[in-house]
Amino acid sequence: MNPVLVMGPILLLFVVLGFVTMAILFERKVIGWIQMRPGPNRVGPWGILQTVADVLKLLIKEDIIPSKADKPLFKLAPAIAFIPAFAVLAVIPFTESLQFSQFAVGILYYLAVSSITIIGILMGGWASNNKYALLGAMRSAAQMISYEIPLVMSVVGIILSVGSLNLVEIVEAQKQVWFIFPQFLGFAVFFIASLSELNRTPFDLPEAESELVAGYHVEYTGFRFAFFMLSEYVYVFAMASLTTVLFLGGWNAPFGLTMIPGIVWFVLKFLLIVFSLFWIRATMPRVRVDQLMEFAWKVLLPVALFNILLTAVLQEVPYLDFLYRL
Amino acid sequence: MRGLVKGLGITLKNMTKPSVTHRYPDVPLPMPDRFRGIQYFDPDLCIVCNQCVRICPTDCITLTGKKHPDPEKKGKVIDTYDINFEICILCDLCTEVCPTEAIVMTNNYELAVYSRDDLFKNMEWLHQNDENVRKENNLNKPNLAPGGNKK
Amino acid sequence: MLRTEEMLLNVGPQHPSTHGVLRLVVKIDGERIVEVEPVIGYLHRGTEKLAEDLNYTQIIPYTDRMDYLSAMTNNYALVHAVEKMMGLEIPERADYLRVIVMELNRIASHLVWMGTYLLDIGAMSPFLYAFRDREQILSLFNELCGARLTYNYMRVGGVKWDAPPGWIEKADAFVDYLLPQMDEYHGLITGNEIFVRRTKGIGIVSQELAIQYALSGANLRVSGSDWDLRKKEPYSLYDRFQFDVPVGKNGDLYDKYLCRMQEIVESLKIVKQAIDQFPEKGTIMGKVPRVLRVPEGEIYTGIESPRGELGCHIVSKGKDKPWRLKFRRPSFYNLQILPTLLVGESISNLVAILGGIDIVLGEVDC
Amino acid sequence: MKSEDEKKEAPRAKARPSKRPVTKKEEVPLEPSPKQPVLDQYVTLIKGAVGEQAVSESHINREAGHLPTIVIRKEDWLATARYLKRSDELSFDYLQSLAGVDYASYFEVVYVLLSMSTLQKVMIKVKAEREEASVPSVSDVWAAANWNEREIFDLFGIEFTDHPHLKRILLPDNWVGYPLRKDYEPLDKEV
Repeated sequence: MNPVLVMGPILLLFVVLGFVTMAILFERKVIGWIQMRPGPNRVGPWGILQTVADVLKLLIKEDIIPSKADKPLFKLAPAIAFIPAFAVLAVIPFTESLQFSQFAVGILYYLAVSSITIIGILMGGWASNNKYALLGAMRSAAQMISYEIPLVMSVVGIILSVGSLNLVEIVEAQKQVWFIFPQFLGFAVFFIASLSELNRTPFDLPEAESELVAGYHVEYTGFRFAFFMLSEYVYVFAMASLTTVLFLGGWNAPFGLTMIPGIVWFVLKFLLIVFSLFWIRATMPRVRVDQLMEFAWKVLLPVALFNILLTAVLQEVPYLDFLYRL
Repeated sequence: MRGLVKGLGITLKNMTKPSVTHRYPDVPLPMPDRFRGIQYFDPDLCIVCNQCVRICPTDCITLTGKKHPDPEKKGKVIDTYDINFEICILCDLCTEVCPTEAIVMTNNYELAVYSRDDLFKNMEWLHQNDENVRKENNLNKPNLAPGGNKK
Repeated sequence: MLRTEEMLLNVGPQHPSTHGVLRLVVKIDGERIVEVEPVIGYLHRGTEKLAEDLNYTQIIPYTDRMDYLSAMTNNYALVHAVEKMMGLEIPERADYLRVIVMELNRIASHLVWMGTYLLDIGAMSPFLYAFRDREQILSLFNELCGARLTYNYMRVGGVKWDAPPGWIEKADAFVDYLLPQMDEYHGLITGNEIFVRRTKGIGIVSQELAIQYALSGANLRVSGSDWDLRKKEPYSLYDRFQFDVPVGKNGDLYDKYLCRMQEIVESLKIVKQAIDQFPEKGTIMGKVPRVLRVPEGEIYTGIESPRGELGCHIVSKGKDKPWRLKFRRPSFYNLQILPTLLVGESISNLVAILGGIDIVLGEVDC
Repeated sequence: MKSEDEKKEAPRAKARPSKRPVTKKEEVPLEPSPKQPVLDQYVTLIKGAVGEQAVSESHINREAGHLPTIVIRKEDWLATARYLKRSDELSFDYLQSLAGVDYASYFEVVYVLLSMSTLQKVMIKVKAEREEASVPSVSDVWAAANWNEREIFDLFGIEFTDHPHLKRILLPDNWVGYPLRKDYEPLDKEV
């Protein structure tokens, strides 16, 4: 086994963990600035070591497993919640050279593996033998499943115009124009559905602290709880990079500025998406549970289907087909 | 959708504004002169008239007076003066009724202590607590509040 | 039909959105609330029993701690009742100071309500903006009477401290600052579609129900009746100011939000007019006997606190200590309607409806 | 009552004879209050609707802005309450305040009623004897009275007959005694 195959994923793991610590800090800083306060600045210069301190704290914390909890399930749940979050990164092409697999059905793999997390959440909710956790798990499972469908539907527009599920080909196809413009409806639905997949405001029902039901990870303490948080932020990394690849043209430079390397463009677009996630979290109130479900089925899904129809129709129109038949 | 976008615009605009928070532990927070912090007590002004004990809503002041040491002066001199800071609510009624301004509020608000017995402030402690004593007290206040202070 | 037995859930007393120590024993069937039984009394300090051993000046610090978000109106309720019983005359300057201070306190209290209400609905930032503005009011009070929350500022017959030099100009500057600031709140919240969907048409209180449960303040005005004690039974100097009373049409949570935001603007108008008419000279204490002996008799006077009608019922036997002192606490009356509002609602509306009533538990338990 | 309070009281009174005798309110016959006719009208209406014996006494409370005050007999209070609420020319539909008072020899429950339509106010008092005091509950006439009656029961021990859910509201259920009574012995002496 040549070393690159082994070292690559480990290196990616460290990059992702590094990103997660910086993302948590960056989120608290951004929300702090929006709320006209400096954000964490106590631990380390400008608060850089804040997340490290948090993780260390969680490590030291006592690892309580409720007595009547279903022990094997309870221990397994965080792992099942985290593994797909990381496994999904295998298929994301960061630049032409920097990618792990030329998977023919990249998107399908991504969307399929990412829905395994729901099982982990249900296990966590059920195993902790706590009525709040159970209600929270039910809610978040229902939410993630009902938003999975608009998420998938919104991507079909791109697949139609590119004609392949391979993420690398999708990025290649966006040399001239990024898919955010022709597929704007798809982008809107995708972005909103990804917000809900990540359980972020305005769809952060499960761990709505002011709500009665306090999330599926209410019984988890110490490092198991950290695992759930970790999987949430790795998903932010995965979802943001997928949005960049699908809609913002991966490593393609805008307006032909190709002297700056692709990775820099990728990171810039990626950070733009991550910033907008935090920005929305600081501004939006929370949607009610029944409104959330209704929104998914009655608004997002029809819009996504309409977007597919639009793409299919516009492919035939003579002038516009260069946008839609790549 | 328009309302959501407008809201986002406002939060972005606020992001650029400087932070309005105090850096309290690093930068000391100055309090206005009238701030009601822990009291300062001056034993020689006190004429042991018990007004403060009577007005205190939570009865946390206990004092004992003794005969004036040299015989020809009459009246009493304060012997012990304790304020029980477990139940003192810093309501400033005692300084209001004190005729001779023996007890006056200061602007110190760091009152946390490590053990409960430190909360029983005796006369010495109250006398040493003399930084940033409040300047505008009863006697030099134009409109006098009701209560015991004579002109 | 699938047999689903009801689940008993405890909301509080340790719960982030019960605005204090309130416990709701909620019987739910799935997501729908079947029955709610509020349990209060966790913050009962027996103020009314203590008051029977204290003279009137000593009770004032206790009134600060009833509705700790607007202590000035509590002070005024007690002091107003005693003055009316003794037939005391208050110097003009003291009365103007009282009106300015009470209206500023109403603004601060509504800002806290708006901030925590948005926090219940899920938006984090308005809370910080509301507290940023409220901070300026608190520092104004800090300069005036030495405390940020428990002011102990009013005395029977007047006020304790005169406005320090420059204070009136600072208050004026604050009014000019906050009026345009309200547009930022309206931009951030009023148009927000998610907020509107969370509050419009929910927790509707009909006028007849509101009167039946003797609600007061914004809870009553939201369902159509314009009952505001500052207009209906003017006390202090309120008959000298032009301001109107915001009245809601359909009594839902969105109307309560709009009503309270409009009340902030109205209070700003009052403070503005009070500052313009503020007399330059004048004492701040009327002629008051050194030991206050309230003549024998009984009185009930109500004033308009941010939460509703705050009444003070004094029975005096001619001594300097009240024989019986009873506070008519608006939050206690407003909370009474919660069970009837919640039956049949979903759980996620529970937090919004409870927040909409704007209760302070220090006042409910007294 | 706190015993050391009396001790504090005594030295003060001895140490400082009060300079001015307390001014006795001069007993000149006060001119009839403007609200007197209103009070008489209420009394006649109630007597007509409920019965002669319902109103035991009525006067004008001058300090409280000439508030007409009527003392109603305990037995007829429920009928009077219903009448006050439902009659169209009185229509007292807003229970502004409800307070319990312990006059050492008897209890008194004070209702302040307000009519939203005519903006008239009236203060109704219902007396109840000291031992197992009981007053008919008006919670089905004014829903606002429900919790208030529970509070008065909790702090005074006045039973409100056929109140839907008469239980302590502020104090814990296993609390012994009724604190707001004048003869209430606190369980633990002041610390």
